[in-house]
Amino acid sequence: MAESKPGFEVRLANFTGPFDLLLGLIAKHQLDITEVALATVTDEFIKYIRNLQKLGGEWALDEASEFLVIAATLLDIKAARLLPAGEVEDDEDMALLEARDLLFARLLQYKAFKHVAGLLGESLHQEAMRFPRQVALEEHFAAMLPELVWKHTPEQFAALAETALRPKAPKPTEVGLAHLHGGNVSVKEQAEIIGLRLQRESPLTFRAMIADAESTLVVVARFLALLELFRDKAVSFDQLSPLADLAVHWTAGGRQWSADNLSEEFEEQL
Amino acid sequence: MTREAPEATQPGEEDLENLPGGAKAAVEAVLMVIDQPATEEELAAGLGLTVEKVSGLLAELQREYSGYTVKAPDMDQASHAGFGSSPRGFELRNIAGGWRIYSRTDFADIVGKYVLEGQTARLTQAALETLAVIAYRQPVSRARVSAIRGVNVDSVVRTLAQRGLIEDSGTDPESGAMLYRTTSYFLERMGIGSVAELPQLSPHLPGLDGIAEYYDAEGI
Amino acid sequence: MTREAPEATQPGEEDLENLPGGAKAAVEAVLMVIDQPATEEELAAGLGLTVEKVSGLLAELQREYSGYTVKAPDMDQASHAGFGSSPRGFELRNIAGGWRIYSRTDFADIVGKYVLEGQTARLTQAALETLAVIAYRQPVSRARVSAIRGVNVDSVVRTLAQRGLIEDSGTDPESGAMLYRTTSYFLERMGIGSVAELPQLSPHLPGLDGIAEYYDAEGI
Repeated sequence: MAESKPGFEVRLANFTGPFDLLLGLIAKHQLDITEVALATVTDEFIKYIRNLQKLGGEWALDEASEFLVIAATLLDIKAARLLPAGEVEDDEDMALLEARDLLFARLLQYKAFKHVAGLLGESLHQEAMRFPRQVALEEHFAAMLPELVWKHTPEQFAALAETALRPKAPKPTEVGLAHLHGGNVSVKEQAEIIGLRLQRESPLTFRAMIADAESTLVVVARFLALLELFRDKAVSFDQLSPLADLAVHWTAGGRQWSADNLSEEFEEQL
Repeated sequence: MTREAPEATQPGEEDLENLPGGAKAAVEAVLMVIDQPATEEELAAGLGLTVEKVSGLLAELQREYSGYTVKAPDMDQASHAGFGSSPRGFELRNIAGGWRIYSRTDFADIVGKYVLEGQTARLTQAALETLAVIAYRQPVSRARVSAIRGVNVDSVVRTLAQRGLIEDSGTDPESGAMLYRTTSYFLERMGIGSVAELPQLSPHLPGLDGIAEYYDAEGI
Repeated sequence: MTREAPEATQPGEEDLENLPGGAKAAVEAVLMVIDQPATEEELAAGLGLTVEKVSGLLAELQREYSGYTVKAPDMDQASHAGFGSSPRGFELRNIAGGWRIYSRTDFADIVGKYVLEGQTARLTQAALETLAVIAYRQPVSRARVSAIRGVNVDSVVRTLAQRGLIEDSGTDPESGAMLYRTTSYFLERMGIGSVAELPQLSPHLPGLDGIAEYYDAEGI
């Protein structure tokens, strides 16, 4: 956020100050992400953006999309932080801890690029104050250029124009997107899978629920899906002792349940 | 030296003299990058100087570039007044009332050889496609052609203009961008009498309207 | 001064020295007509001089334009060796691997009035961040840039390509995805010689040793 404008300030029970500072504290582990009320931050941000729009600030959109990226990552981290934080007992816990660190790394990386983007912008601005000599060739030199070889008929030229003007076909990137992302993992999709599974057999341990997960992302998505289901009162948990297996009970009964009813929060794909 | 009262928004002579190299360097800075010759009046207006002052500076620069030792009346050290005794590789010429910097005529052979090195008689595919877009969508700005082609076309447009295939056609009243159209030399090479004789394109191709929306959305 | 043995067809240093201003002015003359940066090798080949000689002349010109008094070892009158103590309105810079004349920054406001074309609007924050990711991770696919930025970057990538700041760099042999890299125009606009001169990313990115592997493992 540029220095020229005040920027977004957060007012929470345990923190008041610029949003950037809040991120900095979380990054330095001086503030526990689980103690930050993200919902309050979001509400305040929406208020802040509305004010910007009222003032006719054109940066509102930029700042809003930036906030969304950070908030989504914070949410991911926060959810991952709710995992048992005790000793690492097996590969499965290890995988979950790594997932948490990677999410955190993703936030740091995003902030690093945001920072160098500012430096690039500054360089581009400084350089724009110099103008290169870029003049048309002096006439006597232009006259020396070899006579143009032109062998296009009007029809061939028209064909060329057709090619040039036709909207470009989507680049291969679009086609392969799903597998490039290592398979986009959708929290909603995973909620559907575990929802159906729990309706067939309840209770199930979390361990059993992720036994067939083909990647860490799927594990994280299923965990997030469970949190969502819990909030929607579709499941309940019990755990006999700390770090013991987590048993998940289906509590929605036979009533109409569909993953489509999940809150929009996790629309974004991991 | 008389001092003029420049308009409030103009840099003005006093401000210019505080910059490194002073008003003379400011004139030089402009001359080095302009493509079209500038008149003394244009230079004076842009710099916030009087025409007399600009005339004097131009004459001084012209002498310096040609290697005459300059003894400006208000300079103490003539030896430091600018270019010394040896002529530069460029010269300042006044052609039809406009001033521009050109490479020095003595080096015409060398420069000509350098320029011709690697020049081909054929247009590249990129140049041909750009020409096709301009021919069918003229008058059109460079930015629009870039949007259609998906790449920056600045240098290709320069080449086409240099080859006499396209030319300036005024500025877009809305955006102020320079517009381009094809020339009569282009028609000659195509063997047609007017652009109306170019073969019709398929009606399904997006016109400029579609591009315009897309382009405005990009905020370019 | 050592004299090189020029090829028979080249103008060669001896011929150049007979022209007013000598080899240095010849280099200057060529710099006046080029419309993109020229490398020392190109200048040497075009002028029939060695690369070392051209390097030396370019460095000398650069100093002269910036207003340092030049004392070239083979000149008798140092005070007449070239530009004197006051800086010119232009400067000679080595950018993106080539040499080119630019107007001096001090005169940006004044020159800007004459050079409307080529002045581009500032990039949005989204475009700058996308450009940063591509610059530091090139060659890189759109999908990977999206993953790092957390948003869809398709339209921003299109804009950057239209501006000539990035270009296609073939496809990834494994995924078949189109890869992007920055252009030499990007280096020009940044005023640097190569991407190696970009500010270091790592100080801003602590403890991220694992991140590359993460992306690789995910096949992004």
